[in-house]
Amino acid sequence: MSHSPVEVADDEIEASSLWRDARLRLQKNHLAVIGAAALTIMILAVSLAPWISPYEYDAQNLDLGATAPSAAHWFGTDIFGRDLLTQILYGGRISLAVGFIATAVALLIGVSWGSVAGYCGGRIDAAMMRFVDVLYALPFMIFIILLMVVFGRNIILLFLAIGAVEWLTMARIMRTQVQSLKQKEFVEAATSTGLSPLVILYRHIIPNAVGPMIVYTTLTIPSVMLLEAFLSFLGLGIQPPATSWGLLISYGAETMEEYPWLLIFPGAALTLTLFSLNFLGDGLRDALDVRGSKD
Amino acid sequence: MSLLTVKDLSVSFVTRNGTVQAVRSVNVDVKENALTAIIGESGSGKSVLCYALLGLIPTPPGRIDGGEAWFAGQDLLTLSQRDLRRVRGSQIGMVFQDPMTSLNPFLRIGEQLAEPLLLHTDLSKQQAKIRSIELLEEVGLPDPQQAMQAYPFEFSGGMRQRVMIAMALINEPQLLIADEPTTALDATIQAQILELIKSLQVRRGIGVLFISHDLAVVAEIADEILVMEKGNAVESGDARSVIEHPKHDYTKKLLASIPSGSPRNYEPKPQTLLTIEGLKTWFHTEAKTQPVRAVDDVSFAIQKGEVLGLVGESGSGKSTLGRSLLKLVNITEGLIHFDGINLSTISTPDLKTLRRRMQMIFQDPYSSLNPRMTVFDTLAEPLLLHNLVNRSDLETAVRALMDSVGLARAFAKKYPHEFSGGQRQRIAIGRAIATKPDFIVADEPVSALDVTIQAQILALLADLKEEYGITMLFVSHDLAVIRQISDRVAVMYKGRLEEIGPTKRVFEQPESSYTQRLLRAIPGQNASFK
Amino acid sequence: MLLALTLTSCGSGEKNVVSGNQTGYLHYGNGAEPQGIDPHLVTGVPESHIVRALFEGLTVKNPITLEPEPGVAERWEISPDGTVYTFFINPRAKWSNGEQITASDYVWSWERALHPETGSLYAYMLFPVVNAEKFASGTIDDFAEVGIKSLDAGTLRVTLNAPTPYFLQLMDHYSTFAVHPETVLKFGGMNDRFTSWTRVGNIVSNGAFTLKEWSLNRQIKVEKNPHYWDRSSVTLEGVYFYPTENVVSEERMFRSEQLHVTQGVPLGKIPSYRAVENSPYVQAPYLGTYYYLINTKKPPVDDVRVRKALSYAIDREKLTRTVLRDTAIPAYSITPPDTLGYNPPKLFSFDPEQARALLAEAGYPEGQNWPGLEITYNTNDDHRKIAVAVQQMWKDELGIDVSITNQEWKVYLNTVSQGEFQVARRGWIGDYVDANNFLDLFLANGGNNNTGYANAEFDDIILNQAPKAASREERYKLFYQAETMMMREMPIIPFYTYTSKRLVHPSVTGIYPNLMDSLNLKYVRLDPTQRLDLIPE
Amino acid sequence: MLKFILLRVIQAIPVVLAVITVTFFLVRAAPGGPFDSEKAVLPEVKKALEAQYKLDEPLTDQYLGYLADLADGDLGPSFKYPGRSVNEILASGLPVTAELGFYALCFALFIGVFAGVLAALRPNTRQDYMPMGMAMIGICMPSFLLGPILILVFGIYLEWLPISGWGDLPGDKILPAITLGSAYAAYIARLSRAGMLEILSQDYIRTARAKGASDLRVVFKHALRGGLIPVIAFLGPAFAGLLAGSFVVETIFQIPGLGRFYVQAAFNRDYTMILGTTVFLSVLIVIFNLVSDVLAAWMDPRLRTQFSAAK
Repeated sequence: MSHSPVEVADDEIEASSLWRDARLRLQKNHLAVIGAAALTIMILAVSLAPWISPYEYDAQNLDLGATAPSAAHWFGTDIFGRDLLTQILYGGRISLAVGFIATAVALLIGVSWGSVAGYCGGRIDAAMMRFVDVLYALPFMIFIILLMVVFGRNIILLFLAIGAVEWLTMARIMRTQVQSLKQKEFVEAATSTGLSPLVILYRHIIPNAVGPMIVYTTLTIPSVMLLEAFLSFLGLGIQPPATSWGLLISYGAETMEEYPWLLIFPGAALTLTLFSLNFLGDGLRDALDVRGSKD
Repeated sequence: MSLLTVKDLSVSFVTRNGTVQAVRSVNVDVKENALTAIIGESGSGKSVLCYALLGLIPTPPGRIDGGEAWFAGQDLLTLSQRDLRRVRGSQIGMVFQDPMTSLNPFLRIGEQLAEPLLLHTDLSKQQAKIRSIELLEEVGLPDPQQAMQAYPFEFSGGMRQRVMIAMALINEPQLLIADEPTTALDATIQAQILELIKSLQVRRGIGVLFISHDLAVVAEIADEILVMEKGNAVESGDARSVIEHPKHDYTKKLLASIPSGSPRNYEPKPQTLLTIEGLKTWFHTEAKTQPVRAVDDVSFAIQKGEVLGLVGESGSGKSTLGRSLLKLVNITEGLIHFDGINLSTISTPDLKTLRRRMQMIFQDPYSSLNPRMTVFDTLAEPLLLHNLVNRSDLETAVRALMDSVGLARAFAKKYPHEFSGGQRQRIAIGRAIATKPDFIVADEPVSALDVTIQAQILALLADLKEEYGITMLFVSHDLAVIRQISDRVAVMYKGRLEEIGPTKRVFEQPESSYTQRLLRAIPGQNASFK
Repeated sequence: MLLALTLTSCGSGEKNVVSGNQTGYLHYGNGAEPQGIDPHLVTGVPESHIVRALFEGLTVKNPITLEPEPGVAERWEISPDGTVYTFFINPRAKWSNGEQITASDYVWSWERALHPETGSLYAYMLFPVVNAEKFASGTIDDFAEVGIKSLDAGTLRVTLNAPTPYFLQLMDHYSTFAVHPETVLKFGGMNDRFTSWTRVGNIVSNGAFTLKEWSLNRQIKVEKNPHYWDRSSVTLEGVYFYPTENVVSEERMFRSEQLHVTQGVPLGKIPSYRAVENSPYVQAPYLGTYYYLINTKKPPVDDVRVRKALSYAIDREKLTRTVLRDTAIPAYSITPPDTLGYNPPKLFSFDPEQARALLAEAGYPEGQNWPGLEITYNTNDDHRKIAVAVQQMWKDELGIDVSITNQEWKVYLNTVSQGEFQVARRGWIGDYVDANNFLDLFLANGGNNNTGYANAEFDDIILNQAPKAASREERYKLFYQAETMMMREMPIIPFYTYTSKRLVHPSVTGIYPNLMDSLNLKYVRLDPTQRLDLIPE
Repeated sequence: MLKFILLRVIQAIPVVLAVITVTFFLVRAAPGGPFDSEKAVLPEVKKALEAQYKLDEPLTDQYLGYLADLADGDLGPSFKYPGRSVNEILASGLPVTAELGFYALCFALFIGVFAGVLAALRPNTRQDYMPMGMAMIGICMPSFLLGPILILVFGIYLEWLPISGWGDLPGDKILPAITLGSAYAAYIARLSRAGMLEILSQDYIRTARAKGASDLRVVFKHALRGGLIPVIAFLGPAFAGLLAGSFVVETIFQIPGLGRFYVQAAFNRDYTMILGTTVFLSVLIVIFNLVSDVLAAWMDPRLRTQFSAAK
């Protein structure tokens, strides 16, 4: 039965999906494409490190010491005579892994926490956000040291520790998002359909808060990479000779007058990642922003 | 004498989805001492046209492709930004649609009002203040002295629109451009503002370019009418002749869409579906000690199978009442019985079951649909939730639903943003009827829609109601719509029930003085529609 | 070219060094904010610099030879059996309030230093004194039983348990300094830690300088003490001490002439400073050894062959030349060379062949079946560099994989004292110049042993035979014998002997490089005509 | 208004109490005690020391004792610095750090708002990309890197500014303030850009233009006040973050601030000092969040009158 004339023959229009549209829009955004390409190249390079560099990342040549970039060592060598390019490639594995995984952990906790607090409101919200306040004020270093002692040193712990810090801000942002989305009529519509709050949260609210979270996430990843350097320096993170961009930068900063290349190249790697992520993040946000596509 | 002559104006927007031609070679002539109205639905390019004249379109994405606009001996389109600024606010004043957002919330009224004076004349602050107060008096604002010190939020929409008009006229412009100045206002206020604009135009002998989507509104005040559709000017001429003898099909369609028809005769329905007794819904805000009494001691009953029209102005509590019935807001006091079930004491699982039988349609189809769910998912959700169909039959069920609300099946995998407002409201209606409910609260379901679409949706609702035997509470501020669809009408004012009765009776012999006032404010009553 | 760029410094502006040279004030990079300046409570190097500027001991070390010279005591007598010391206090030695220093001040001060409630970490410095240890551990309560007596106002007699050749040196250690009893008591009890007697305006001291200003974490200012007995030798008007924790920041302060003297030098900067003509870089041997502790209870290092293999496989020459940039002297035993004439045994050298053989003998030929090993060090960039280099050397020479772990300081201390390590970095700086101070680390129940090394014969030599040795030669022979015995078991892997490294402005003279890095500011002089010129040769 | 502030203060009390409790037990659970040192400490000495600081009492007694002292405003004696109270150390370090934080925030505000407004005026043009690119670098440039670079350029090569100290030489506060503030400048730039873009798309901006106001007037008179509300709301957490994060800058520039004491206290297990600083910082965080909320509300006349009506 049909009340109004159906203007289009059934099933002839190709289903247009949100994600496909988003991808198309993303492809039109040159900066985002460049960012994605740079990230891909970087991830490929660090994954294929052993095939790219003829050197072992920890092979020392103490008598060679720190040398400026040359044909043999494109990025130069550090004070142990180790090839810097190789170190950056291997360090990138850790930095990128920490950056992405720890941020994902933070995202998971922060989004769940913030959305529950924002959705429930009232006393539950107050209690949950006070908990966040307490964590904000705790002495971070003591907390890290304790974690390290209780759980021993491993990379998983590193992710947890960083995630445990970064999720706080994520939770706050998410909460604000949810509070405003909660007012939207489609959420009310979902309630009147009889959906349970949990389903409303994950089906109706969280997907709509993706945009701002993406932008904050792209900013979080580089700062997580630097936080890793700090933790490694304290003894929680990775242990030498394994390295990361953050550690290379902090070592390079100490000798930036004598051996500037030890700072410039790792710094460039991190900066490149930051910009790529940011372009990609902005592009993604715009691509996923369905409001922007009409009106 | 022509005050403003626009020739062959074309404007387009370059967006990431391609170039959109918003205005295509339009000619407009605004005469001195006359009110020229531009009529069109959303997307007709009527607002773009006006903004383009004053250089208020952001470029990019906007682009003026060609044309001329002669005003006071100069072509506005070729003026520099600097010269154009001298015209804006002094020779041409503007009033915008939404007085709630068009005044700067951070500045006092006086500051904003005097700004055009300070920008364009040599008046001192003191002189500007005196002039501002005069203007506020002229537009009928009570206590202008105090108003100068107030912030916009302290005023109602109608008052703000008066301030906007005062601001637009403060430099005594020859031309006033009013962009849908009454659309966001309540009916009674709308009538006052229309009257004000018309009287000011006549008194000052200025030209007014009045933009509206509502033929009924302009019918009484316009001297000239231009009808626009999709960027084209389809018909123009003397107001009377356009309304009485429309030539273009589109104009005819617009006229036909104005809700009309006499109220149907009331046939009492014997069975009561829902009763409320002494319902109070109060909101406590953090800052205020006194709660907001949105719904205050309301009692009535809804009979099975009828459409009860709930009418009232903004802030009357009509939407809150609708939401209270569905338990979307917590009620403060009172009893609600739905089909014998006491909703005040119902348990959560029972409520979930009951929700299948009570649904809601919302005002704004842009915000009532989850932008990240396809039509299919949106419609499937209630079906699955209440186990109305098996997974295997889901597709068939959703298609049937789409058929019944007039949506092409091919749209199933599309997202809301790909649809027009009317189509979206069809989706929302589909969602509401998916569970075959006994009772639907329709909260202003057509007020965000263009008139032609409005008529379609009203027809659809009426059909569905007949077909499924749905009982409906139809909430609206629009008396014409209410009159067309309702069996009975309830009138709310400031949280209280003013009057309830069969539609015909209420419209023809209103008992409460408020209802009488409301009825008088229906626009276009004196205009002669065919 | 790079060097020229990095080191060029020109122009004037407001520079501490320039103004200090005019007014006679030394600007001294002191490494850290001192915990305090109460001689009986503090422990660190930065504290010692300030305490030693404000106070003076019975004896003073000669800044060049380190032999004891008269301080508060103008002379002393030692009984023939070496157990009774009689100090005669200089009648000109005054407290900074003008009062005469008396022998009873010393008796009171030592009671304070030894009292368990004071909690002096260096109380053991006085343990050679009869009954001092018993009093400190609370076994006896009556201080009269302790071997220190005031014979009269100017004479102090100290009785020792046994001959202690280095006892006079201890009199120059701040834990044995006298404090002014009336002042201490005026602001609190004898053993109170929470008192304000050391504050500006309250403190009464007896050194070359007096405390004038103490801004936490900013600076400490001392000025010439008008009551100091040897005031005519003091040429400085005063000294500013800066808490320069960060050695990189400190170097930059020196370069912009905000400091006369630094506490350290970043390793990376040393080559460029060395290249400068009239170099401000001063390096001197230092009485300290850098080594790795081995936990001899944990496999695989419970096997002496493995320990030896690890030790033999390290090319100390290369390590000090490259990573440490020639700022250290390779070490093959615990005691630093030429410790007042004592030279430790050298039982081995870099010998990868033998190292591999030993490892094979222990069951890990070419590193096969190697169960793994962990090096633990406390978080510090220089420790990291050494560990990284050592890790690679062991990998290259022995084919074994070791992991390295850095720990935050207190965690590291905990790990080591609990014996939860295999190999841990450790350094030992002598408190006084004597081999005993290094060898008694390895007593079976020594608090600082941590290696599990226990040898009754070794203990007997250190505790019983050596103190009673008739002559210095015989004593050193016994030490040599014990040290050889210990190093054959290799409970530690020695790396190098420390050097003290600092930057000293050319206008400063009188900071003598010595084994103890002992600073006596009364000898320091400023010559305003000398300029810092950092253009390399 | 008062009622609102009072409510917030009351809400903060359990937060601060929880911070104290967790910190108290956290620091005591951390390995290593305040009197551990590389040289073995005689057991008698250690015992005497622990007795002096009441560390030999049961943990709960210590905790209750601490709370009791805290109620009197006494944060206890420092473990690391014998003879100094935590109150005294805080009193010496806090003004310096607060001043540093204040200058850093001023710098951040000035640069950040300027860059953000500039970018928002011409979105997606070079005028947008340049300041925003700088802002991104600013966000990820760690202060341990920026500080030395500034020192080398402005202190050592150009010799324009002193490189260390605090209030000893003219201009010695400039470089530390910039180093500390730059990351926040970057955040503020992003915030004010977003805020301004939001406001500039509002209807009342169109009204202002229709009145004939110039672009500059539109920005400064009409848009800035609303556009900066998110920035104001960010100031509270930012200032708290500045206080807590000033350690690196204080070390690089030899500044006698609280950050250095705090980190040293953590390394030294100076229990009372860690606790004291944490308590203090958490109170400050609460206060600054409150102040910036009140300020942000004050900028919105709607909220302002609501508050005054509720007085």
